[in-house]
Amino acid sequence: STGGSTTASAPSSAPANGGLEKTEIKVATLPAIDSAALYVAIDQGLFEKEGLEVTPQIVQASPEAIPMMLNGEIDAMFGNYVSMFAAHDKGSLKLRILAEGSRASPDSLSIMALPDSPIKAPKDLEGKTINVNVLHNFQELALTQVLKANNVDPATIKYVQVTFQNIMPSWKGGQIDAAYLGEPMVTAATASMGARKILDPASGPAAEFPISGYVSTQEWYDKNPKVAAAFQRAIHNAGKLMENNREVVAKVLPTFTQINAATAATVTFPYFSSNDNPVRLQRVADWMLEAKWLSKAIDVKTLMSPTTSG
Amino acid sequence: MRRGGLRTAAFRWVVLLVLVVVWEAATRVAGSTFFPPPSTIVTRMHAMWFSGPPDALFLTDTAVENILPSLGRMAAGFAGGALAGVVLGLAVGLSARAYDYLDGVLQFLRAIPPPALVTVFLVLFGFGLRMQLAFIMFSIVWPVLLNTADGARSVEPLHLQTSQAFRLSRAELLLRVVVPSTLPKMFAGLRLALSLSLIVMVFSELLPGTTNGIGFQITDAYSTFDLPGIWAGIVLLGVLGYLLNELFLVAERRVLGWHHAAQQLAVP
Amino acid sequence: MLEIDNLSHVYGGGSPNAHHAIDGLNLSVAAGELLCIVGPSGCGKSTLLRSIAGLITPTGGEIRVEGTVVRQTPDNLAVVFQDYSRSLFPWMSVADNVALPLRRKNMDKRQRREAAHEALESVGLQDAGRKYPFQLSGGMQQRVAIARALAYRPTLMLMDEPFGSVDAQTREDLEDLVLKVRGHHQMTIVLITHDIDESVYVGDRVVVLSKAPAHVVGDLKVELPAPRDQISTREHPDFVHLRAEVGRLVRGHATV
Amino acid sequence: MLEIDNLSHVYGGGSPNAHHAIDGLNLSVAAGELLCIVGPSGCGKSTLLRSIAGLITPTGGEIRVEGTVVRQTPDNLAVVFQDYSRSLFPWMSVADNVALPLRRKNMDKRQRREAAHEALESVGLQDAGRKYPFQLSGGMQQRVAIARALAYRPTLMLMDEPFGSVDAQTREDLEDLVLKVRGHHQMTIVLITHDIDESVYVGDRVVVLSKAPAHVVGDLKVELPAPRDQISTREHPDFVHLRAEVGRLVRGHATV
Amino acid sequence: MAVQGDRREDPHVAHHVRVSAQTLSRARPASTTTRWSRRAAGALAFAALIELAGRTGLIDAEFLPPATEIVGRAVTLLADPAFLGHALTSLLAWAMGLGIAAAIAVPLGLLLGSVPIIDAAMRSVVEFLRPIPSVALIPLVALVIGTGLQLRVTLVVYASLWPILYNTMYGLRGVDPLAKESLRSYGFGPLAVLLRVSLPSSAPFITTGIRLAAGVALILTVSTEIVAGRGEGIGVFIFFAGIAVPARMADILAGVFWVGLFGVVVNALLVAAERRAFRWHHAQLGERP
Ligand SMILES: Nc1ncnc2c1ncn2[C@@H]1O[C@H](COP(=O)(O)OP(=O)(O)OP(=O)(O)O)[C@@H](O)[C@H]1O
Ligand SMILES: Nc1ncnc2c1ncn2[C@@H]1O[C@H](COP(=O)(O)OP(=O)(O)OP(=O)(O)O)[C@@H](O)[C@H]1O
Ligand SMILES: [Mg+2]
Ligand SMILES: [Mg+2]
Repeated sequence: STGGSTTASAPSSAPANGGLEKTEIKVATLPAIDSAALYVAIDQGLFEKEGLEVTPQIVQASPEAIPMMLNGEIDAMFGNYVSMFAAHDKGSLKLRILAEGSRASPDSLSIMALPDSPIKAPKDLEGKTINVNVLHNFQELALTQVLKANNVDPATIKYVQVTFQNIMPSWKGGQIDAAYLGEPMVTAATASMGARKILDPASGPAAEFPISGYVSTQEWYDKNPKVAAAFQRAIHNAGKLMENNREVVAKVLPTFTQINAATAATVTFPYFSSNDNPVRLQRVADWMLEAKWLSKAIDVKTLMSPTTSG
Repeated sequence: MRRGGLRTAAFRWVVLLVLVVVWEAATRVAGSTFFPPPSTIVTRMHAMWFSGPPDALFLTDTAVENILPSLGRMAAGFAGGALAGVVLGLAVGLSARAYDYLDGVLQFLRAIPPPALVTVFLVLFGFGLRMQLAFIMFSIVWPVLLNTADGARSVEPLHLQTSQAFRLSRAELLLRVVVPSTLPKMFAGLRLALSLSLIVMVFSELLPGTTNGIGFQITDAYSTFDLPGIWAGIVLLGVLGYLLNELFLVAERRVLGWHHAAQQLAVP
Repeated sequence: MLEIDNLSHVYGGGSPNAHHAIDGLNLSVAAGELLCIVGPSGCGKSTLLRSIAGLITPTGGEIRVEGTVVRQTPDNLAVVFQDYSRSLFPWMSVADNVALPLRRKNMDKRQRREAAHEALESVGLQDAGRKYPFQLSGGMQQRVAIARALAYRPTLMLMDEPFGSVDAQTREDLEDLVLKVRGHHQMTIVLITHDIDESVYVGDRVVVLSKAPAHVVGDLKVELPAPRDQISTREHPDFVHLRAEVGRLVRGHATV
Repeated sequence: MLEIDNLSHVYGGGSPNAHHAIDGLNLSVAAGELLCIVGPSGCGKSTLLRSIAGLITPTGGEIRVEGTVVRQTPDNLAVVFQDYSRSLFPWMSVADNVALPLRRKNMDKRQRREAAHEALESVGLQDAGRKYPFQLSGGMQQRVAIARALAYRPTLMLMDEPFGSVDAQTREDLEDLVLKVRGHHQMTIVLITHDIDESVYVGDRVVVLSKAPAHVVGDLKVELPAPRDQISTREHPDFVHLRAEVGRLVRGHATV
Repeated sequence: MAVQGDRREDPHVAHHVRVSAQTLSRARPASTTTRWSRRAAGALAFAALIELAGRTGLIDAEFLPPATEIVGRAVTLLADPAFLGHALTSLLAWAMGLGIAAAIAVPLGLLLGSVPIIDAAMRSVVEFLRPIPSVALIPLVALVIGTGLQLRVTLVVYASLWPILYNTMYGLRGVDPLAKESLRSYGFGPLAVLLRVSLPSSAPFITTGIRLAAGVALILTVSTEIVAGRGEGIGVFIFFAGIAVPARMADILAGVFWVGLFGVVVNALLVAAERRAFRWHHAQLGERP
């Protein structure tokens, strides 16, 4: 739990700058609800308490942040596990998971159909076209498991990659049969279009499916173990804070996403992790291996640090 | 002449070979995962696309399912865009009236970044091929259009006067005088458009609803950070671009033979 | 056939370096006549020719061809431009260059080709049909331009220093060719030349222009016996007299 | 000054429509001499001139200027091209066109401008300096090209039908100008012309070329009294005789 | 036969022929007011088309709002300092990219177009590089030189290099050989011929390349911002408008409107500059200077 022997060990609430390798770090985040913990931690002074000054850098998709991390422009990033594991598997990146971020909560993801659509039940999805943000990513991974559990043949589903802003026109235009939506679109589609939920892709086997986390390179971690620990604590503490307190989340959302205060008050949040759990993360890696997205198994535990918050 | 041509071709290949060797050495020394050595890339390309059965010309299924549709899209988009560019360019270049009416709108459209219009394209054309073709055409039409218009505007005045004096019909004037003298510039535009169509083809395969293509493979590799995969795509595009360009130059030499011959008068 | 009334032309009108090229020029040419125009360099001869061909709109006065005012190029007109090499189309073979205007006539492809070949033959270029203009010498290019006009068989032919770049012998042959063609096909010809002997030899009439702005300073009827002949005509006392007369008129308006 | 040894040139060598333009041509020109070349259209005169200027590499033989073999353009050489209008730069004013080559000389800007003005004046274009080439008549453009060459004061001047587009009076004046300049500045001049009278009038020697492939078929020394004079020289019995002689030689090789 | 004969007599056909020849020789240019009113008419027609498409429901107005709404939004954006900040950042990247591209491409084009040995050596390399899409380069460029302004500028340079390069090379090829020979005959070396003849004579064509590149640079600036922009830029503005739920199409298109308008203005300025610099070219072609 503590690093050096001569410097004072860092207890759960270390004094500012106590033995940290560096105090200013930059973290790439996405303009999506999932990254809220980082903003809450900043907003609530949790990083400050650890002696850290964290500057978020919003990127448009997580693969973009990888080169930034590799060339030292940023220290860590918020990225989805599927992409990160794939990059790790390809050897482009020696991954280190600093802290778990978000997990799917019930109704935060949803397969939806328009009111007049013939799709009424999961079984009707067979042979249909469904959008995903990026092909071969966590959306497909989770849905495949859930479909299997619902006796639907996942192989019959046709996935098409549709960027965020084009989901609505494609859906209304009949280019996709059912929409794979995340928040805040689930709420919006239900309210404004009367869309029906067909299936929750994060239920059953994929319940609480881990989506994204805060990661760095192994090299960075080796150089900055104390910063890493302090960072993890702040994120976990933010997670705890957010568990029963919607307001702290709703307050920060408009600052880094395009979600206004009114929407922020009504959307379904994902779970924000307040501790790290290698077991649930291992599920992601295993399913990826099953889908042949990985060339070899990944032992997720070796990429994670023990939880020091508590 | 001919021997000189052969020698330059050989020289070009030698230069290329040297550069590849340097690249191989440099990447091996650097050892960055972001810059795999060319041998790795070629191995990957071979495994991915060119290790198929002989009766499929050694193309793998992946190649057939991705490279061919891409090339088809590119060819169709190029043909459409080039045609539109030539026709519009001639119209704008020849008729002051057409120029006045269209100039503003065309310049406006030319400046628009296509990625910002994806939604509009989607609504207009729907998913898939139609949208992709529209996207490619919209992007490549401009160099052809501008260069053609420029060429049509700068036809040697005495050629026009000669045609007018002999009362050539409008069609003859266009076909036999204006177009030939515009050709050199038109070809500059077409050559730009050709390589551009390859690029935009990749862009178009990022569009909603794409399920195959070289560009699709590159993005797929990108999203999983498969560097050799990205590089394989890049190199494939480079090779395709090179081949297309050579093809184009052959066509150009046929069509613009008179031009080149007349230009060779001057000792270089 | 051709009437020019009080023609004047100003280049770059309104601008400080406007140039008054033609001023109050009157002229009329009868059908079938061969009119030669001589005048100092830069006086406005080519400008006059361009106006007749409807290629520029003169700033004043009126030109009528066969009774109708020239606004656009009149029908059945052919021009041999002074800048012959630029008036040939570099992307076409010589034969195609000659055959091109014939598309306006009711001729099929074979007829066009034959007419082009014949015209090229008449200017001594029977072997050059497949070459491109840039492969020809200056004088050969000029003859291609002449062949193109001849093949067209216009009713009005305008020639701007058409024999300037050919050798003496060829020049004489071409002069005779023009005379012959004129006789056969009832052409009206306006020919600009700097060669005073030539103007008298081929012309039915020689008009001398003043230096810029051009107007007519002399209009001489040439009444030499037909058919003209390079040796005997040039020895004719009237020829010698006329040539001296034209020479005097031109010299009175020289430029250097 | 200039020696040409067994020169030959083939265009498009190897290809089926190769053209043998010059064949075994020998010629030598003394320093300060004014050599006129006449020959049928398309025989290879311009090709010869281009070879002397080092603009094309002849396929056979050798050319020496002041003893050194011509591989590139020799120093202190000026050319007046047959296709004068294309040899002027359309983006420059007339004065700039004339002044441009002077950059090769040790002259400052003012000197260049003065030299250009003087040269333009000598060809009767003192008022045209600020115009652009396209604003000039054909003959004026030709005179600009001559002025450009004159202003340069070359030791060897090559002129390809330099007076083809100017009127008779101006032509005579320009002939005299060339004679005068040659006397003043010790130029060697090679002048191609189709005008036989002219060749005899200005030349110290007249060389007649055969039709293609060109070689020398006549080489006549002109021994007329200096200074030449447009009236008296042309009346001189030797002139009349020489001119007839050249005429006969040329006619023996005509094209039509 | 009869048909052909009729055709020749048909006054209507003849009239058309005349008109076209007249237009080509530009004997009667329209007045400036006429020309501007035509431009305005063209633009209005285009706007009306969009307006109608939205109003009549031909296209879902949610995804293509009527022109009036777009322009209205565009105007209000002008008062938004955040938007102006975005615009300024993009402008900077555009200007830098285009400037650098021109500074590289013109000399390179002159070199490739006039020295055959260099052309031979570089040709294959150039042709291999040319078709590589900038999107594919983003991660690599980002890794080597970092993100931020330098990433955008690099990609803009990379993409807008080619139109200038190609047009320079093709422009050089079109130079009248006799013009070059003229200068050479006065003993000028290859460099002087290049600078004094080839460059000015192909300049109009090179500037067309620059005009093309100006458009490409603009597109690349904004596109790169949309795909991989951080911080500021019109593309970032557009990206964020796109990920809102529902997408703020009016914002996106208002951004597009300003980009397009900027393109029109830049083009008009470049054309005006061309006309000034190459008066000889246009005057010679019979256009009014
Ligand atoms: N680039 C070329 N390619 C092929 N043939 C050529 C080329 N240039 C000239 N010729 C041929 O070479 C011959 C000589 O041409 P050149 O221009 O030297 O003639 P010339 O004596 O100057 O004639 P002119 O008095 O008509 O100007 C001509 O028959 C011409 O067709
Ligand atoms: N486009 C133009 N713009 C301005 N001035 C011009 C233009 N074209 C011709 N000029 C001027 O008009 C005058 C007459 O030119 P034109 O070409 O008619 O002369 P020309 O009699 O044919 O002379 P030449 O015998 O030398 O060919 C000249 O002084 C010339 O400078
Ligand atoms: Mg003239
Ligand atoms: Mg010649």
